[in-house]
Amino acid sequence: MAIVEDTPRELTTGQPAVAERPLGVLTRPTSTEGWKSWLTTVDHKRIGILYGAAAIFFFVVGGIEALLIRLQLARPGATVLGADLYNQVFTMHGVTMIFLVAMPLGAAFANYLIPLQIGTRDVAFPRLNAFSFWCFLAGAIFINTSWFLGGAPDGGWFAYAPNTGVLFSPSNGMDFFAIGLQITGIASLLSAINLIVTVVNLRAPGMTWFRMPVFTWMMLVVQVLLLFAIPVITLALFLLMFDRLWGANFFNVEAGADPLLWEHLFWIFGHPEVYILILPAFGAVSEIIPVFSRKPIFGYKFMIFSGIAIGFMGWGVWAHHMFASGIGPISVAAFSVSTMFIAVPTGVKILNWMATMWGGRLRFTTPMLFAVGLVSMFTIGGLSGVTHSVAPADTQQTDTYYIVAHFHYVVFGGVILGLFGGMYFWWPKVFGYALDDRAGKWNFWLMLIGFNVTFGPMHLLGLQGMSRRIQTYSSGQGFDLWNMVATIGSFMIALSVLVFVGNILQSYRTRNRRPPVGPDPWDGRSLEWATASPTPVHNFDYVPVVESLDDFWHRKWGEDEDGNIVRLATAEQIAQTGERRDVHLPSPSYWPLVVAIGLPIIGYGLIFNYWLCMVGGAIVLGGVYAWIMEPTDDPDAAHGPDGHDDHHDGDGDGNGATTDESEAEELEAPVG
Amino acid sequence: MTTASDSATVEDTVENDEEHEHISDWGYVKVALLLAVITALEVFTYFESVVDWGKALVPALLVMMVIKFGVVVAYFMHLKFDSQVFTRVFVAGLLFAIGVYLAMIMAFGFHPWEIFQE
Amino acid sequence: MLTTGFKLFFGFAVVALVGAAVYGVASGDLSGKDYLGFVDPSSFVGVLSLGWKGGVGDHSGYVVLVFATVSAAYLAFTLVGFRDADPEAVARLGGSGEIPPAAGPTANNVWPAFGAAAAVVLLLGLVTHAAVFVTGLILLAVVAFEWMISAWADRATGDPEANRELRTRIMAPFEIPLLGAAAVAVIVLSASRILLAVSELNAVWIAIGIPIIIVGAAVAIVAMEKPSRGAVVGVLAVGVLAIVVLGIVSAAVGPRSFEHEEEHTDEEALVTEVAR
Amino acid sequence: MKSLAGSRGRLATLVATVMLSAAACGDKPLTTMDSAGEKAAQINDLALWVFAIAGVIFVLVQGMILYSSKRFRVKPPEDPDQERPGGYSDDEFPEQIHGNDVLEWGWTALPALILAVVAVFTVVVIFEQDDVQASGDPLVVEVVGQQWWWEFQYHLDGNTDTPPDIVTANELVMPVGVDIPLRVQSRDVIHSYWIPRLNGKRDAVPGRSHPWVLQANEPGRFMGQCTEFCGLSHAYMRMFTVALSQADYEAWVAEQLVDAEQLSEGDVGYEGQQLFIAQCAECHIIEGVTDRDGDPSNGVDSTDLYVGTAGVDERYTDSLTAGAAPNLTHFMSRETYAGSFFDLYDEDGNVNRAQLEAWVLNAPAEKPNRPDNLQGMRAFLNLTPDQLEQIVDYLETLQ
Amino acid sequence: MEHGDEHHRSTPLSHEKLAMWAFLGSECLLFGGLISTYMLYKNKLPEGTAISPGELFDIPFTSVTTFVLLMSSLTMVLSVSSITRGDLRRNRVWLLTTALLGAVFIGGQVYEFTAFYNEGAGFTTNLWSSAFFTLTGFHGVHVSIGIVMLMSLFIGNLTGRITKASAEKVEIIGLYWHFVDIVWIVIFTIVYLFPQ
Ligand code: HEA
Ligand code: HEA
Ligand code: HEC
Ligand code: CUA
Ligand SMILES: [Cu+2]
Repeated sequence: MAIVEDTPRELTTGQPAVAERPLGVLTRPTSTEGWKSWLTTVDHKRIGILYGAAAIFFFVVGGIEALLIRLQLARPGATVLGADLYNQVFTMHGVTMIFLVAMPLGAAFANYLIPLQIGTRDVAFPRLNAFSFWCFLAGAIFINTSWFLGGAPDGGWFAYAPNTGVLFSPSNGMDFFAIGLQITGIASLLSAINLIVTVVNLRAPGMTWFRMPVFTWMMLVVQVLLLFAIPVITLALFLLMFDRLWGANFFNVEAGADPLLWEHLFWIFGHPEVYILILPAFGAVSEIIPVFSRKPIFGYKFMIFSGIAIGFMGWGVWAHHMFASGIGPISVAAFSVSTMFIAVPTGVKILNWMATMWGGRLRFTTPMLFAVGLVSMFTIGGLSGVTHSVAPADTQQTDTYYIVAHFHYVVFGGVILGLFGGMYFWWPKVFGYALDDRAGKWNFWLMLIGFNVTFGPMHLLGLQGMSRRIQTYSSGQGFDLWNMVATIGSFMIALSVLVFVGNILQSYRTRNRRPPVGPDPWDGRSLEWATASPTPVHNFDYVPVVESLDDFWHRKWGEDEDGNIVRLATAEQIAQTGERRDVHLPSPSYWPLVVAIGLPIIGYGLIFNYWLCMVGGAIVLGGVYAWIMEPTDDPDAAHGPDGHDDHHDGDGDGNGATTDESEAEELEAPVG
Repeated sequence: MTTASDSATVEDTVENDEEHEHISDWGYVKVALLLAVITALEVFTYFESVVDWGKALVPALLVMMVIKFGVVVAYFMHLKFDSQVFTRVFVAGLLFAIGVYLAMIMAFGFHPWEIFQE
Repeated sequence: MLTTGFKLFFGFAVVALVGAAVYGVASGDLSGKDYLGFVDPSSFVGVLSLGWKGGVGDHSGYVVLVFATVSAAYLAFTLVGFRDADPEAVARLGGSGEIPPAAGPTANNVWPAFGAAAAVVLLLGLVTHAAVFVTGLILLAVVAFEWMISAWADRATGDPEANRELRTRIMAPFEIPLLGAAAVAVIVLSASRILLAVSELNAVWIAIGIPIIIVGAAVAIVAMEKPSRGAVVGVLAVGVLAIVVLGIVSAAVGPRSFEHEEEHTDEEALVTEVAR
Repeated sequence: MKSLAGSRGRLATLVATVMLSAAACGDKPLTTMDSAGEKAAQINDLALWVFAIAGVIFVLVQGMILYSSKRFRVKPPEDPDQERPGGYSDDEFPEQIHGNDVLEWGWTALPALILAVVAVFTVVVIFEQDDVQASGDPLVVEVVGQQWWWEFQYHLDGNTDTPPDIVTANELVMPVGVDIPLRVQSRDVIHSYWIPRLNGKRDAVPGRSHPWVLQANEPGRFMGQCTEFCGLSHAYMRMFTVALSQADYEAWVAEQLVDAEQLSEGDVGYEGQQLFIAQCAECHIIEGVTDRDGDPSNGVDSTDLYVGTAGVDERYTDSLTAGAAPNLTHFMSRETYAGSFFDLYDEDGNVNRAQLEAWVLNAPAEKPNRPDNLQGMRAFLNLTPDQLEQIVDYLETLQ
Repeated sequence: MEHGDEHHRSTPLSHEKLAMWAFLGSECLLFGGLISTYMLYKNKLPEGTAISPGELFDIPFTSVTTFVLLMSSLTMVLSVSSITRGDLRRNRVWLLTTALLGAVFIGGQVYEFTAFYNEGAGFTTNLWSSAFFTLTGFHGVHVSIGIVMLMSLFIGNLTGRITKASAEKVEIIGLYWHFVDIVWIVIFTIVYLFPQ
């Protein structure tokens, strides 16, 4: 929403404009091709792809960090990484994987698919969406530059105070952590608001709440979780930052502070966060399994409500990370019990997926393999989670490799497997060619086996008493064998990831030689399959009208008198062709990128020199106002050579408001 | 700037978003006067000589706070007359905040009933 | 694309940079270090890293040359970025094939006046307080920037209307928030100075008084059917002037005394450094 | 639980045996599966049930997944017409089931029920575990975590307001059989005190004092590891708990209560003691010999240090950073040192002099630390080999 | 429908307003955390601290600024109602008045901060002071941002960019402004009026 609207003006002097684009770089960008267009794009699909690419990049970064950890731990007393470096590496591994891999990967799917699944052209605030991405990337790069600027964060991903105060962590690493995560937090928060508005306001005609695909539902829950969880971590990080930079006392024990405050604040965020990570994968799997079982999802409403229940209950269990921290038996008992019962809605999901498969016609394509892999592997992680929730048992387990095993089974066996499945599943829709199935199967089996070889033994290690976050152990402790096994497993995972990367390259290279995928390669059910592949820029030629859950599928298939399923139409017949060319789309914009660049500059300023803050602040402020005042469209494009006038007031409906001239003041508040 | 197009397909149970001049300027002034009075009452609790609230002090302050909060939200922020959806997102945040942080400070040994003990 | 103007300024930049480097190395340091010697790579590090690591010889000369580089490069890229003084490009884009005539400035230029004011502040700062001096510097920079943009915009196209439009497009994003913030900052600073100078009780009265005046004036203006523009502006001006003058006077008088004075520690700068 | 025990008891034992056998093979000093104390046993009894339940669900779920994957799997059609969406043919449809409310409520209720049972037992054990009263012996031990070693302050009469009677490091010695109440604390960051075979862990949080308890059924040495990430040398922060028979324990106490002697010229270790007073006493205390300010003559009881103190270098009182160092009065009575990372004796019971000399000469090279930030012991590279010998000779006298 | 079906809306709600409400819901968790941190720490002053909040607070003064902020909510609402009527002139006046009242509030806060500092309670002095300055500082920054937005609207009004059509923009910024006000309602009660 432009506070001040600057509508393109006709020149009043009557003489023809001498220059069409007198502003040079300052006019609203128009190009939709070439690498530069990616910088200014506001298309939710491209932004989704950018998120995905960034996430995969950081997955390799975080994975290499993991491999370093595993190398160091392969043998007792190894010296691959010194203590200091080891601490930085595992901290950055955790931070990278959680904040720079799992979250943006979820965001990639959310961005790409939500508008498609609810049948609209874009998100509610396209420029804000672009900003979210650039802001995320800026924060991610910012955190990672700490490697070169005096050392990465070294306090563990949950950064318990006071170990993260300047006294005990004197390098700048934790400053990068605190500020960097605030920047990525802004991204998540704005993106959450954006997507919530999108789902509430922009569903296609007939797309009622209970006709929405499960995936969209889960994503909606995730956005609500983000909306409420991000401010909590932001607050905690602010307190830490004030302590570190300006000598506040929030975690200064000498002044009487209680370090448990940090633990509470972090985990109030932290636990909803783990559901923020897993629900996108749950959503993806809920789309994949019905398609490859050729059955509708079993218990649609239960799936939805259990997702909501998980999101809701996730707020009342955070102190299960603090069972040993001395919060008192009453709190421990309360949180122990509340934690256990989260298994109930999660179990509903697992069992419903199994019921969906039951009696189906299961086709084990690569996406299906990954999806079933999730159901199976996540259950293991979930069950070990339940054993943690038994607080007395957790006093033995906490901070051992048993916990490491638990959360890798849920984050890797859940999030990574689920979203890899998602990538194989939606790849044809996104890029117009499918990933090779044979290579995909190699990828899957290598990953599944490698993953179990890596993290399975960690259960044993943990029960045998191996603490986590230790840089080394001695040979007398009985940890030698399983650590070596785990290290071997981690390299199998690396190999599987290499197969995945190879598959992408190879499939891209041979994309023209293989049969075209068509709009609907898998006999899909939801609206994204009802348009061409790759999705045209405008998504839909005309806005689809929805009459039921799985509407697209029901247009392809009907029942004859005997109740047999018969084909009504082929996907090619009913899917939109994406050939329409006169759809008005929001124009690209420079400003999201500009504003996002300003933020890390402020961050560096806080750490190194306050004058830089002025520079960064000026960029942000100028960028925000330029953004607000940016004309709805490039004024000159209206007179462009192709003669087509998409000047949006031209069609006389007087509704000058397209969605993109939108977002504004939300921007300023989080900055403050 | 709302698009009122296609209202036929609007299936949500939201109230219609037509111009709602429920309150006149004078009405707003009256609301503000109410708020002013409550604020004055609040401030008077500070001067113990005026009224001694005893154990009821903190609860009384809280009640007045909640009333003021509610009045501003309902009237100045129009929530009373606006769509339910707005109420839901806002109140959800509010309730989450109250619930979570209350639980947190209780874990630190704060008991809500202690507010009655001056 | 690469206009003559760009080439010219870019050339300047390169020459100045090389000059700076050579000068920085050559002017050496007198302590006998081998700055000219090609054997010691460290003698270049200072120069090439703009003094970040290691030093340079004669500072003033080096700095002047580096600044020349920066300014020239800045101008060069501005010329490209804004397609300035590039009649050919303009003509090509215009499609008319004609090189447009030069046009004169379209609006009164107020910046020299502001510049002078800024200079005065700067001078005042020299004799009064460092903060005033810095304010003057910032003002001067702002004026220079505004002036530059206006001057450029005045000649950007042949159409004065479009030129005005251009100026707005570029400057409004900075002017609007800064103007708003500046207006508020003046009041905040003055008001807090006044409150600090008076006694605790009087502070309360003043805090009651100012808003009453504000609201009173607002109600009066709103109530008037057709207030004269002059009157409104006059009232505002008088109000602002009054509060600013009072603020300055109060700041000069200094805050009232506080009892716990002795408990100061030096680190506690954050809160008041701004205010003082 | 009895009725449950019938059907599931066997499974529980099965799971337990598998895990125990995994635990038993080889030497696993930290294992959680082989309890040697009441508290740990209590935890294990509960945990094994939970493992068993989880095991059953695991088998059921995985079994179902494998079974339906086998049974309902279809192969893509053989014919070359592979372009059918998803590989399905047009007439290949399973029954289209949308759900079943009875089933849904069933599998909502069943896990809830199972968990309700687990919850009841859990809560009971939580409160049992929280019972940290002493049984018999009035002894209370304050366990103080510090980067990166542990200090134990014994209050033989149970009164923690007075200075401790015995101060020792890294090895907590206690009588077998009785519950020893601990007060877990920290001087700097959060650590966690954990002797897996005796009890679960409890965080040592600066500014807080957490009651906890240890009890061992049999005499023995039980290993532990700091389990809350506490910075650079977290991995090197280990500890032992030594359970002694009542008689042995009493002998130990008597021995620990004796101060070290001031040596005079000619005594073995005299030079070493002088060097120690000059170089090491700034941090280390040897009761009867040194004080934290390094002046042996002022006669201040060194335990003053722990109740806010006379003559301590300001750097150590001003910051929470580690600064206090292990009390060395009876150094040789311990078997390990420096966060229990190094063994003081070799298998034959001889002092590991080389290692000890290396430690005194250059501690940061032996164990990661940051002495410049008051985190850990600094190096003494200025010591000549002779001096080093002398110091270690002296240390050996500290029986 | 030829060029029509641009963006189908499933509800009649405006994007921006919904976004603002969602944002405000999120802000509840930010301020909730700040307030609970304050409550947790305010009674944790070390023994014998000379400066206690009870002594420092100048309730009469803060009551006045509280009142000012409250009244700014009234003027805000008046500016919204005038622009929905298309009355740009009154809108202008009320916008400026609101911004000025906000500025007076901030002026009062700067005064208060300076006074506390002069009495020996700086940002780093103790737990209470850190928590106090952070909580009220966060609020102050929110108000300041609000003022800048109001001034932008005001300038927009003067330069003709804000018209009756932009009523919703004013309303949305008004929402933000009122929210900042209700946060202060809570802070005033809990921080200032609760028995110390
Ligand atoms: C994707 C992320 C994710 C997910 C989904 C979960 C899910 C769960 N987690 Fe986990 N957890 C983490 C990520 C996740 N966790 C991380 C990252 C940590 C470590 C943080 C750190 O310390 O660094 C952690 C740590 C952690 C702890 C703290 C351990 C400690 O440090 O001491 C606990 C304690 O209770 C816990 C419990 C649970 C539970 C009960 C669930 C439940 O939601 C699981 C529910 C699922 C099932 C139970 C399986 C399916 C159910 C059925 C088939 C029905 C029948 C089942 C029963 C009747 C039991 N987790
Ligand atoms: C989404 C979350 C996620 C994911 C996917 C992973 C993936 C992996 N993690 Fe971990 N992990 C965490 C989240 C995650 N992790 C968290 C939160 C912590 C806690 C941190 C803390 O304590 O603060 C943690 C901690 C953690 C530890 C404990 C460290 C310690 O406590 O000391 C270990 C140890 O083995 C580990 C291992 C691994 C391994 C081997 C993988 C593998 O699955 C990684 C597989 C990926 C690859 C291998 C990348 C592929 C690389 C290529 C294709 C490039 C090949 C190139 C070369 C070989 C040069 N992780
Ligand atoms: C700066 C303070 C300091 C000084 C000076 C110092 N030490 Fe230490 N010392 C420590 C600290 C701290 C530890 C614990 C280190 C650890 O476990 O990581 C320690 C541990 C030890 C230990 C192992 C004790 C145990 O039971 O774990 C010995 C032995 C020792 N020091 C001997 C010496 C000798 C001999 C000197 C003098 C040459 C000396 N120290 C000087 C701080 C100091
Ligand atoms: Cu101490 Cu880890
Ligand atoms: Cu959790």
